[in-house]
Amino acid sequence: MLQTAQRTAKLKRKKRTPASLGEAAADKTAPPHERFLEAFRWMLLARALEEKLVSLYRGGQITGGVYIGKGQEAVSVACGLFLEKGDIFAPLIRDQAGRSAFGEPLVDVTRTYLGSRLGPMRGRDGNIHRGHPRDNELAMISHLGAMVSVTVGTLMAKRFRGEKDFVGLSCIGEGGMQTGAFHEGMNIAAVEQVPLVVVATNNHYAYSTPNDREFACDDLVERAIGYGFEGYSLDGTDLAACLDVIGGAVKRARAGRPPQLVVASLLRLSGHGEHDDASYVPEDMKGQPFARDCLKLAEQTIIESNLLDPNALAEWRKDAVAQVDDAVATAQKEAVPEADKEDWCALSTRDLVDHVGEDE
Amino acid sequence: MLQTAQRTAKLKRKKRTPASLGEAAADKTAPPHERFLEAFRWMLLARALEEKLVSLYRGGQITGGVYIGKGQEAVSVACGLFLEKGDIFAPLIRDQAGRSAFGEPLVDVTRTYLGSRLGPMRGRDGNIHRGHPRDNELAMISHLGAMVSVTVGTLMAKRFRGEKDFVGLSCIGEGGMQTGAFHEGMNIAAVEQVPLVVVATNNHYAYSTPNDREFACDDLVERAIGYGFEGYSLDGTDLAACLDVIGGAVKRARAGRPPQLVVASLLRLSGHGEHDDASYVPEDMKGQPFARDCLKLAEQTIIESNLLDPNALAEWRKDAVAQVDDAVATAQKEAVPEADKEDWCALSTRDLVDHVGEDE
Amino acid sequence: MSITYLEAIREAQAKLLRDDDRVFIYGQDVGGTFGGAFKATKGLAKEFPKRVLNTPISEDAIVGTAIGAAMQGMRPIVEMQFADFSSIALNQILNNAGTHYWRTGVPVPITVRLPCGGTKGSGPFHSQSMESLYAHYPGLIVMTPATVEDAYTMLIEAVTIDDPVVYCEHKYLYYHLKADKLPDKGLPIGRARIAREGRDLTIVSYSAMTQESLAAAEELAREGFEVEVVDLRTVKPLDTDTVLASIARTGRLLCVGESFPWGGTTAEVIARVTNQGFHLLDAAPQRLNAKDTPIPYHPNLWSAHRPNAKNIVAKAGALLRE
Amino acid sequence: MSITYLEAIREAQAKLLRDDDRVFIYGQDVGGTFGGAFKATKGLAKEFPKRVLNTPISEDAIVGTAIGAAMQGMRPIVEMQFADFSSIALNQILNNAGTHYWRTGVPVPITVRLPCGGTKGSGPFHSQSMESLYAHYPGLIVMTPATVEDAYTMLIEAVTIDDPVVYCEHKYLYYHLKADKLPDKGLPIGRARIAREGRDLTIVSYSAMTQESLAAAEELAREGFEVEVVDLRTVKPLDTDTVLASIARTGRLLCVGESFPWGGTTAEVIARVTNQGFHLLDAAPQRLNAKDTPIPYHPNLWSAHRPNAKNIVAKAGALLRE
Ligand SMILES: Cc1ncc(C[n+]2csc(CCOP(=O)(O)OP(=O)(O)O)c2C)c(N)n1
Ligand SMILES: Cc1ncc(C[n+]2csc(CCOP(=O)(O)OP(=O)(O)O)c2C)c(N)n1
Ligand SMILES: [Mg+2]
Ligand SMILES: [Mg+2]
Repeated sequence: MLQTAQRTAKLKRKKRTPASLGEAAADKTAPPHERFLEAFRWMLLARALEEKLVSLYRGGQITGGVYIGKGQEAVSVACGLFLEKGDIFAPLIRDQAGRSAFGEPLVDVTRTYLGSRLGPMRGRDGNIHRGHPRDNELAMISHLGAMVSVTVGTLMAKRFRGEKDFVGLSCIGEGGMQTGAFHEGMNIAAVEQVPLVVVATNNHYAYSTPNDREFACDDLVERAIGYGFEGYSLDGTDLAACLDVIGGAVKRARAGRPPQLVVASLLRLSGHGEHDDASYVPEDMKGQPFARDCLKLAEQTIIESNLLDPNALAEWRKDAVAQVDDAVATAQKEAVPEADKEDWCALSTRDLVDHVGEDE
Repeated sequence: MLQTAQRTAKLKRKKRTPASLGEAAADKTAPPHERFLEAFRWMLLARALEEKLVSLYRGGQITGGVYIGKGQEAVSVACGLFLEKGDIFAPLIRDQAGRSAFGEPLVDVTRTYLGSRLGPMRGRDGNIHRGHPRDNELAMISHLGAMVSVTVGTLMAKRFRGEKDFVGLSCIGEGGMQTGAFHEGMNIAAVEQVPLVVVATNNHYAYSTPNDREFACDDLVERAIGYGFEGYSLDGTDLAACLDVIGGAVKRARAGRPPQLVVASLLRLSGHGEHDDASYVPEDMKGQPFARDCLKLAEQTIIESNLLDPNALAEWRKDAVAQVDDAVATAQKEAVPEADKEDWCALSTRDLVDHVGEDE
Repeated sequence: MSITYLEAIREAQAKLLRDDDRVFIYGQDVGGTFGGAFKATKGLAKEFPKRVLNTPISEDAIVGTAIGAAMQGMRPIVEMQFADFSSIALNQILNNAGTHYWRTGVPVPITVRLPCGGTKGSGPFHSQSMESLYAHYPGLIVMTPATVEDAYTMLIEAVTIDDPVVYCEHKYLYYHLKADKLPDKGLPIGRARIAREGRDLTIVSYSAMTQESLAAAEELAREGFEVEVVDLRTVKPLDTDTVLASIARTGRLLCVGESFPWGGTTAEVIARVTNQGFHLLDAAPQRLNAKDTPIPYHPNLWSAHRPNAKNIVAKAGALLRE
Repeated sequence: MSITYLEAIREAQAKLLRDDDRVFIYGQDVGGTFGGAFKATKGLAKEFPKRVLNTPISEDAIVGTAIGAAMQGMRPIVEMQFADFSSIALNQILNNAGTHYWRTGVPVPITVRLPCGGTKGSGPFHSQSMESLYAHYPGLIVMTPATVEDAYTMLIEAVTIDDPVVYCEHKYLYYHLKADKLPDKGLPIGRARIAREGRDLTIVSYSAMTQESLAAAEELAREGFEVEVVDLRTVKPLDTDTVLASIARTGRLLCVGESFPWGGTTAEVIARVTNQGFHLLDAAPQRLNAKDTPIPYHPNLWSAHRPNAKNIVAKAGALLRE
């Protein structure tokens, strides 16, 4: 009867490690520096992947927009890393690191961007809209804010079924926090007391619009209390802090505390999309502490604290690039969708499809 | 050029006093007890009017629903009382007292409820949806939350024109605060820093739904800070407190402080509408302090503090009933709308009306 | 025994809740001792306190939550307090529920109940018929039952179907329509019904307008005309075949709907009929819709705004005499 | 000099801002040095920093604010970043702006600009044509300019008109369409345009489909057919007279639109034509719309989803040979 949910998170464990070398799956109880390294490795992979996508885009090989998470990998990876099989993840457009850590196969990404017919969206939807709802990676619609209540619903279903110890994590930008849908979703989450973590990233811009035309409170985390969420602020450039705060929020939600809101601060280190040169970002902002690159900072920590020897680091980098190249090569070999092979049918119940009847 | 706004608040001063005896208009700098008495008199009038509407409804003389503000008159009157000519008022369904204090003629009410063709809505819309937008009394649509941003827009227009010292006041229930439209409206008000006061009345129910299925924070006033509003809590049964807190909020908004949120607590002392017996309200709640009747409390204060001699009070009551009866009698004599006298035209630009052409 | 259209809707939900623990009802005031603004869920929360749930006034989130639950295998029924408020949830319905199966291959079996249509004194925001907005967009099934029996069986089917269903129930029919008993099974979803046979003219309608059309047909019968009335039952999918077969018999078409005149169901029916059955028509096809203004509050205006038996008779009469 | 459809929209707004200080532009990313996702307001904030304003991502409040300002005498222009996001503002547009004049006698002169229609790779949520949703409801004027000249003059008129206007600008035409110069005056609003004369077949279309239809007519001319192309310009009001006059000349109708097939503009045109011009038609009227699925991302699928010159030629050719 509950078939839809039965096939959960199959893909996940398979790809649970950032290396392609078959290491053991991430250990949730790993000591902090191992967790830090694991997270860093996913970040490396996400960065390598997105750099590749950007170069493919520049080379005219990608149709539609390319939106990347440069500078947001630390927050994002922490979103994916603490989720277990059976948990729900609702990523948005800057969550490559989190998607990968959650278990999204790299080929899902390259297939979608390169228009392979074998991608999860089969050419019907593109790029950042991909998802694997059966594996609990929700497929966002563009309308910001809309996925929060959808995440709430998935958690209610699990509770209806008597599942235990699950959480859902829904991502949002500071821009998306100003939508009515976000508000309704937050409030209904608190009313239903579902185990939800909402991670909001204030990257100081919604497209070209700076914070002062987006909202007028001092700190968006102050919204938590008004919803009955527990709220936490976070320096989104600091990987250790991200793991700590987001990991803590996931743990608390899982343990039955009220829904959790984490608001991370950082700067988007790219244009809104790759078509955008972000010339509206003032130079002096780029010198602010929140403008630092989380990946570089994490690498610095690794080197300074000697968490990894330089050779291994170089090896990880190479491996990331190799994985990406692999995934790109795979997708590039695959067939693209063809109109005459489509069934052009928006319903799963075929005999209820409407026929206009004018030799469509 | 700014024709639409030119004819503002004409009706207002005319009806600025709750007595029909031609007293001087309310003095904004009146000492507290005079203000208290004036407010009380509007409350009496509102109560008398709504009691009459209820009896007309029971007698089958009103089409559509009757929604009253019983128990909410103290909050509501304070909403209308501090607004000046040129200010904007966006009342909702329980704001008879505020509407009257703002300057809504009684016949607007009786004409609308009794379906007179001369009413402000001319039979096209009914009952609580009435308004006089040209006189700055906005005409609510049913969709809760929608009027907040509309109020913001009216204030922006005034600022564009260079007007000074105006405010807008928009009412909402605790139920309406959970709409996306409310959230977007609050946030945009703060971003635009318009002189807006939002008065939210938590009457513990949205129709039949109690607070615990509406929201999950401890106190809705905690939402103020997250929007960049200044927030105040209020015992909505206490007229002096209402005048103080709402009067203060209007003053601060007018003086250029950030937008103001006031959250009043009280119990709805009627059904949601007159069709509803509110049997879902538990008996013990009716014994709580927030369940007291603000009108009775105010009367008690008047008597105990000897603000008015008993004869005058009786006179006021009689006058209120007389005014109401008058307004009812007027409306009852008037013609009702007739389909063949309508132009059935939703556009003001007549030559752009679409004609289906099938002898409509 | 006699059962109303409204009771049929309640019975269908009671049965669904009993037979299938994936079903839950979500909406404003549906729960507690109250049972909904129209009492369509009266008593259900008592029997199923965990599966008949009151919500905040948050139409977008109500439908969003239902969508999420449906993706995970539940069968939510959402009650909108009035169809008119579904404008707030429209984005979730059209862009999330309506696209999800096509985009991801995962169906979203939600049922959104819309109390539709005009009643006396309800005015612009409590009277709307919104089937045409929803039917225009891909990915949704739009049901518009016109009888007590259909109200019952179609709601059960709506929840059973794997795809999102917008179920338009007519408030005017709630109390005005009665049946002796509830059937186990109705016509298949997607099939129109010949509500009355005739050979002079086909009236195509749905929801409350089927009842007005039947009353008009009755009246016209007294003048000697045999009018066939087709009840579409679902406006999407739209059963063009049954409509065409009727017109093949009658040669004349009047299409009656309660929503606004521009576009919508009546236009769609006529476009299909004239495309596929042009040669079947002996006269120009006609429509009757509400007027192109908001729906008026005052009964005098309202009764002129919406089609009714009287002006259907006038329009049909003219067409019959052409 | 050569000016694009997009530049015409910018020029119209520049002129409006200069000529009338009641005008302001409100929307996401329209201000600053940025000038909009499509650059339709590029440079305007520099000249009018207080009247070209960025907003939060709050479509409902953006339109609500515009409505309030319009009631008070301003002439706001709202830019939706994509038409698709207007689903969030739909309630304010339909139920507040669309009803206000009728309810209160106070008009609400807002203009909502919707960047509409498909472009390669834009997918289900950045490609929609929403004119049919807005035209279905009373109280709104819905413009769908198909030429650079109309884009310019109609936007100026939209802001001048006292009633709410939904102005659908087509993203595909932004750069693809060029004119030599901008006219001072266009055809009156509400009047359709004969975009190309012919006597064998009438194609009725609007927005980008006018351009596809013209290309198809060109192609068919090579086969010896004279196809008349009618550009509706506004889908509401819909100029039935001009359409009928054309069909009186040609006897054949094909109606082409880019939105979804159920209901909408093409159905409405056919319903009117068959009602009022039944006797003028020598063959069954035909339509061509997008397919009844969400709009696909992949170019291979997208180009099959939407009508284009090629399948217009095929459809028209069949109709001409009938
Ligand atoms: C409801 C809605 N309106 C407009 C858009 C167009 N849009 C896409 S991304 C974006 C900016 C988002 O800003 P933010 O939420 O801060 O996320 P960021 O891009 O900064 O990660 C906008 C306006 C949208 N996706 N949804
Ligand atoms: C968006 C929307 N959804 C549903 C309704 C139906 N409705 C009318 S009043 C009401 C309850 C309002 O509660 P609250 O805001 O607390 O105001 P109160 O009636 O208690 O004064 C509801 C649900 C509505 N008007 N608007
Ligand atoms: Mg941002
Ligand atoms: Mg309330």
